[in-house]
Amino acid sequence: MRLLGLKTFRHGVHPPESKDETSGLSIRQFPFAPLLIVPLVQHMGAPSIPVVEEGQEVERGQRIGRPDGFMSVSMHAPASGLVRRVALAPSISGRMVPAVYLEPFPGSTQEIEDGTPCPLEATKDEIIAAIQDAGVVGLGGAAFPTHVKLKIPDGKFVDTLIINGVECEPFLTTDHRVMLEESRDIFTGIRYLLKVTGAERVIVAVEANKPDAAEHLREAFPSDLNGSVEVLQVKYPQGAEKMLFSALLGREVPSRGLPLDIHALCCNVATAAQIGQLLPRGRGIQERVITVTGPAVKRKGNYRIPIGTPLRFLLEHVGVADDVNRVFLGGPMMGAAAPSLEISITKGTSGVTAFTDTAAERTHSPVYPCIRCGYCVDACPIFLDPSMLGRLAASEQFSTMADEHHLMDCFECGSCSFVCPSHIPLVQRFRGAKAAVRKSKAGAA
Amino acid sequence: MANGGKTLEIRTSPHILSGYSVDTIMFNVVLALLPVAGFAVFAFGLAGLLTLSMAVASCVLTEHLICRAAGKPSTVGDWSVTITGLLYGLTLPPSLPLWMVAAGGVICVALGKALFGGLGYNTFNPALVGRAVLQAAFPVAMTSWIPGFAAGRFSSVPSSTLTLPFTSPEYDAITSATPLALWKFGREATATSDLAMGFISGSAGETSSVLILVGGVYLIARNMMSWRIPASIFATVFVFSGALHLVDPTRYASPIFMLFSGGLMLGATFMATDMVGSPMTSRGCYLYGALIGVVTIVIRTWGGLPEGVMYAILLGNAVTPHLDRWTRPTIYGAKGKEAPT
Amino acid sequence: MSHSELATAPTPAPPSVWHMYRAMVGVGVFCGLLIVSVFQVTLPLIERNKAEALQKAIFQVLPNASTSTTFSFDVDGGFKLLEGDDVGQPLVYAGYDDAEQLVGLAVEAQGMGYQDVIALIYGYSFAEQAIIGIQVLESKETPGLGDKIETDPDFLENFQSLDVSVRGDGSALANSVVPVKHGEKTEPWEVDGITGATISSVAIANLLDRSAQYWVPRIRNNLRNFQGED
Amino acid sequence: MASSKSSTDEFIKGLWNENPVFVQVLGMCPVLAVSNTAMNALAMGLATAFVLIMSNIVVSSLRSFIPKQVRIATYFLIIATFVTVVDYVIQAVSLDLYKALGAFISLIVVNCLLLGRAEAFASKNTIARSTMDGLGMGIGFAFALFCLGAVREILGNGSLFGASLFHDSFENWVVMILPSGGFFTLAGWLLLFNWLKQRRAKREATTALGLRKEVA
Amino acid sequence: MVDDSLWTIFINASLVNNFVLAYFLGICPFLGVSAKLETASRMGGAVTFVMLVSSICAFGIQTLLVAIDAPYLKLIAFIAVIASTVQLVEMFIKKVSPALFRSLGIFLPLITTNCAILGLALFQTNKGYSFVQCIVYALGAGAGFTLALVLMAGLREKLELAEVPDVTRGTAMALMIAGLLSVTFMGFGGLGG
Repeated sequence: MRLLGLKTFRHGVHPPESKDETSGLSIRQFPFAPLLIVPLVQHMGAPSIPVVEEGQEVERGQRIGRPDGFMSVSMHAPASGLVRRVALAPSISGRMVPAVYLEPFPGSTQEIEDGTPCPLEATKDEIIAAIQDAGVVGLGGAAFPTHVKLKIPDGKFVDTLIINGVECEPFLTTDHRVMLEESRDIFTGIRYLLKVTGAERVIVAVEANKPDAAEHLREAFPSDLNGSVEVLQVKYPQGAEKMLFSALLGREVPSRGLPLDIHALCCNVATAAQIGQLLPRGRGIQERVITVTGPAVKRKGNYRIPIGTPLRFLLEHVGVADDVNRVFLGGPMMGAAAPSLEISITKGTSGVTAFTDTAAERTHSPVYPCIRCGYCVDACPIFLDPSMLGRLAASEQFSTMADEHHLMDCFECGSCSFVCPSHIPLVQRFRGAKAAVRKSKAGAA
Repeated sequence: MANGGKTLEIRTSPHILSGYSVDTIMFNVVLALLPVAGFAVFAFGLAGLLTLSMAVASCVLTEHLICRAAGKPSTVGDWSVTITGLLYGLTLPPSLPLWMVAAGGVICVALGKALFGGLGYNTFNPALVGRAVLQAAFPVAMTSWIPGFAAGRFSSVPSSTLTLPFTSPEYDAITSATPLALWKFGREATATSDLAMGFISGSAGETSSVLILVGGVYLIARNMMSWRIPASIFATVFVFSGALHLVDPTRYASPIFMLFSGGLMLGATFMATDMVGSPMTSRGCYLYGALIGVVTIVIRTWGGLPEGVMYAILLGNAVTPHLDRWTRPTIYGAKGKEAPT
Repeated sequence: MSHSELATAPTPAPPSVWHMYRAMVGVGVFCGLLIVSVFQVTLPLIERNKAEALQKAIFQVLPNASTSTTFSFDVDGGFKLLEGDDVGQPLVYAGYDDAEQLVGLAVEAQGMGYQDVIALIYGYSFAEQAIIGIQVLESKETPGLGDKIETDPDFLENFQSLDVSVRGDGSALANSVVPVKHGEKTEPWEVDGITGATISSVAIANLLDRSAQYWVPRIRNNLRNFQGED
Repeated sequence: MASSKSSTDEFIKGLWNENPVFVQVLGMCPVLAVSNTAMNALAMGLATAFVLIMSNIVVSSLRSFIPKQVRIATYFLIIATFVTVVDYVIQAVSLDLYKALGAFISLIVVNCLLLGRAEAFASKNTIARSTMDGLGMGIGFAFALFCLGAVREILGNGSLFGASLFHDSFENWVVMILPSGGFFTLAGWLLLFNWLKQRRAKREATTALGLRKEVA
Repeated sequence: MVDDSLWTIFINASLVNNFVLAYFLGICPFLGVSAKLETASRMGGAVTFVMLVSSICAFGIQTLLVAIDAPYLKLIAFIAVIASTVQLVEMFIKKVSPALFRSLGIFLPLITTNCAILGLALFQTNKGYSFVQCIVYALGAGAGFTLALVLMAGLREKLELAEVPDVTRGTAMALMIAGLLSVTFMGFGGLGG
């Protein structure tokens, strides 16, 4: 769909972008924390099985966890050091998860040893295995194991590969910087992805608020690759996979279906960069680029941060305001609030945003009854009726929500809550309702 | 650590808000209505001022007292009841006895709003509920109009205004007919410039179309009002009455006259757009506006009453749940084939 | 069926057809007798009430009349004295004064008002060639507004002498009865409306016009029907 | 089956606790349609009460005579008969009243209250009890109608039973005698009843709580 | 002598003098079956259908009663005919369309005690309508009944999710909505005049 010259999807919202403060800052290396806590669940799927023991010394890049089945990936040591413990650690979800407590050796180098490379000439299955072994997951935030997505079942095919450099989430500039600084890796990654998926062409999607990135990628676009860089209108949630498909291809993923059903595949630009970086060198993910920002952060910036860095160390290092009271992993629209500062950075963390009390609008806004203004209806990119869903949720009619109002199609982008003038915590209600529906379904099955 | 012993707040995303709030929206509607109210006072003098003040005061007080009686915090602060009061006052004949104004104000808020659960659940526009009940209760008083811009309007009030509670008003000999009544019962058309500028008799707030439009444009520009509803009403009224006018200009008034006379401007701009009672989908808004436009013209042309905007909007309110249901958009991905689950 | 039976027989046998017939016919006979006897007793009373009400209305609209006679109208045969139940024929009522002279005719008319049908009876005076009185028989007009057609003295004054003279050739009214705005009545065939109850007053004028257009020429052309027989 | 109840109880229940209008919300058509004046309301109420009592008596006296299969038909027949009787009697007594009540006298036939009492009570109880039940329900119905009619007439016409209550300058609330006024008035009475009921329930709850506390 | 045009009759029966909102006929189903839109619209359909059939029957009966000069049997005859019409319609639908029967079935017995049906028969007789006028009158009344019921159901479904005060919940609120709808329908006054 095209509006005012630039492609986009229908509905959506325009939150303040707040990206200017970090978009110009180059990626900087982040120091090691005195203790790194590497959770063995950083992805969707089964936890990795630890292959190290307490007291064992590990090399930076060494595998410390192996995948438990296909729906799982490897973990690698982010630093050379001593395994203090293999025990439970707090996670963003509030639950305790198994983790490896790693104490880096003082002066541990940030240089990385190469492993066995996986060349572009390898077979599809070899590349997929290499991606799983490198521990690659979707770095956009969902942390879905990438190799699972790339395993195309018999009878299905992909004609278009979309590389998602939209980064519509306010405050975050991770992908922006990656596109500017790691374009070579991105295109290498794309070659691997094209090979594995068999797609005919690739589209790199960039939002119009990053003209420098789009320009840079266009210039760097290898002439032998069939594809293009598309600039999209600035609108949230343009970066959601489904929105990209409808904006770029005019195709809609069937309700509760997969992108494969419309012969498309979407991969985050940072994920592509990681694949391009790691596979030729036979390495695993040990660190990632994260935007540390928000009104409460003193030294905002884009940092390459070792996986497992505790949030407390990270914030102390960049400095935060005294009255900070909310920290999210991710951006303010879809990011999850950190339950404590003891949790650590994982592969799925694209940003850390800290707010002070005064900037925290929602804390002080009174909740009014729904006045049926319809803002949410005009915002929902899935064309749901959040107002109705919200009222149904308030009276706990969860099955009606799921059966008649497509509750399960909501992907919690937060657009409805953002625009709601009554400040009704719609997304929160939908999450609760979804959990209740899943529970009752599980109970019934 | 920098944040000391402070605990982190855990709330679910999104963590930022658009900055729109019910009370800011409502307050802006009040702002947009102020010029209209000001003109009403200018045109009808003391009578207009007293009518509007009494309307607002009775509505606000009723809401406050009902909240108190129900043991809840007063909801007067969200400004919505002020809008109700202002709109209600603007729809009244400026010479209406003040006791009737007050009684209607109580009906607006009690019957139109509080008994259904208050803000957000008032299916019918409360201001129009009050006015419709008053119209049914006191048909004579509700159709007795005084001309605007009368000499001495700032120093005296019509004899009817200060009628003792529960007694019948006495009218001076100065009552005059509205442009719609003049047309309906005498086929006399009023000059368009008089209509647009408000040099006519009628309800307090229906006299100045220009100021009403200014208020509407302000709200639309701030995205606090659906432009689709008034646009659809105006378009429907224009096309429908225009077609009739082409058929027989002596029987059917011109579309311009239809647009600018009576309560159409005020109703279409400020009452039909009341968020609670209007559809939420865009297609629903178009249909809702078309329905209001058609019903208005039908009542004005063939019905017994000279004006039908109020009834048309109330009917629109009643149909809204169905419009919302029928125009519910197809969700993303429902068009494609259903994937195996 | 009593409870003891229910208790002893959990599945009671269905009653015989005879029982059902007996019950239906028995109740039917009882009801029939009751209705017919009540009908017989009340019928004369009801007839008398109706006749009185009609009489009252006729004398109301024909103030000088002291007796009245009912005529039925047949398109071919003109007006005839009503004999028995002449069902289906429209009726008019002739009023006579003490000297048994014809004063005028009372005619029933109806038309759509604001809410529902308005039915009325009006008196037509031969001498004045005018409607000299109306009486609303049935109306659901808005109380306090539309029902002024029954109470408003200014409005009722219209019908003390409303011109319905016929054209020279006797085919139609010379002037249609037309409603005008309150205070603008200039001609005797105009009806001065009620402010605020325009619909209802216009409805009265229109229904009178329609009825008079039909009846007055016919009455005048058959004048002898009413005079000849008495 | 209310075997432990006395006939007086049968009479009382219809007046208040099981009032057909305010509590059971039965027979709404006449309640709303002809309650625009107290006189009409009372006349309608009494007419309905009469039919109810008579049909209750007849139904209960014939209860062993009527087979189950044809009972509804016979009830309708009996009720329709008495309604016809009432219809003619009212016509004979006052034509004006008859006009005011209009077709609603005939519509007593389909008042759910009548068939309901015949089916639920008269067909299972003695003549004496059924009479008392009919009396109670009938008078309760008439009382409720009167409550509505009185409010509507006083506000809508400034009078009660046609007698002017206020000074001439009283402004009538015309809406009250219009159809919508009927809905609003009945809604108002129901609100009052709900409120009384809830207040009593709350008070009983607090008393019970208090007692429990004392015991504890 | 009734010369009302068919259009007038239709508008009158459906909007101006809506059976439910102006004549209070069929209030029981109006309050009873208006909680859900689906049942409301089905009920409306069923009532319209029965109205049409019984209107035709009532017209026949009236002609017959006039012929045999037995006006006192009017009421009994009407109610008997309506009750048996409903039974016949029920049997007929059951045989012809089981699907329709499943959706209308439970409402049909209720219709017998729906005063709107008897009211229609009585009114059309009082007004002395011709056969065609009766049919239009029945269709108008049915359309008006359905319209009122459907509007009511929509509003009640919407208010189902509202935080309605306890005192208002239930019949009182339904009556208030009905009153407001009735006020709204007053706007149609004079149409079709």
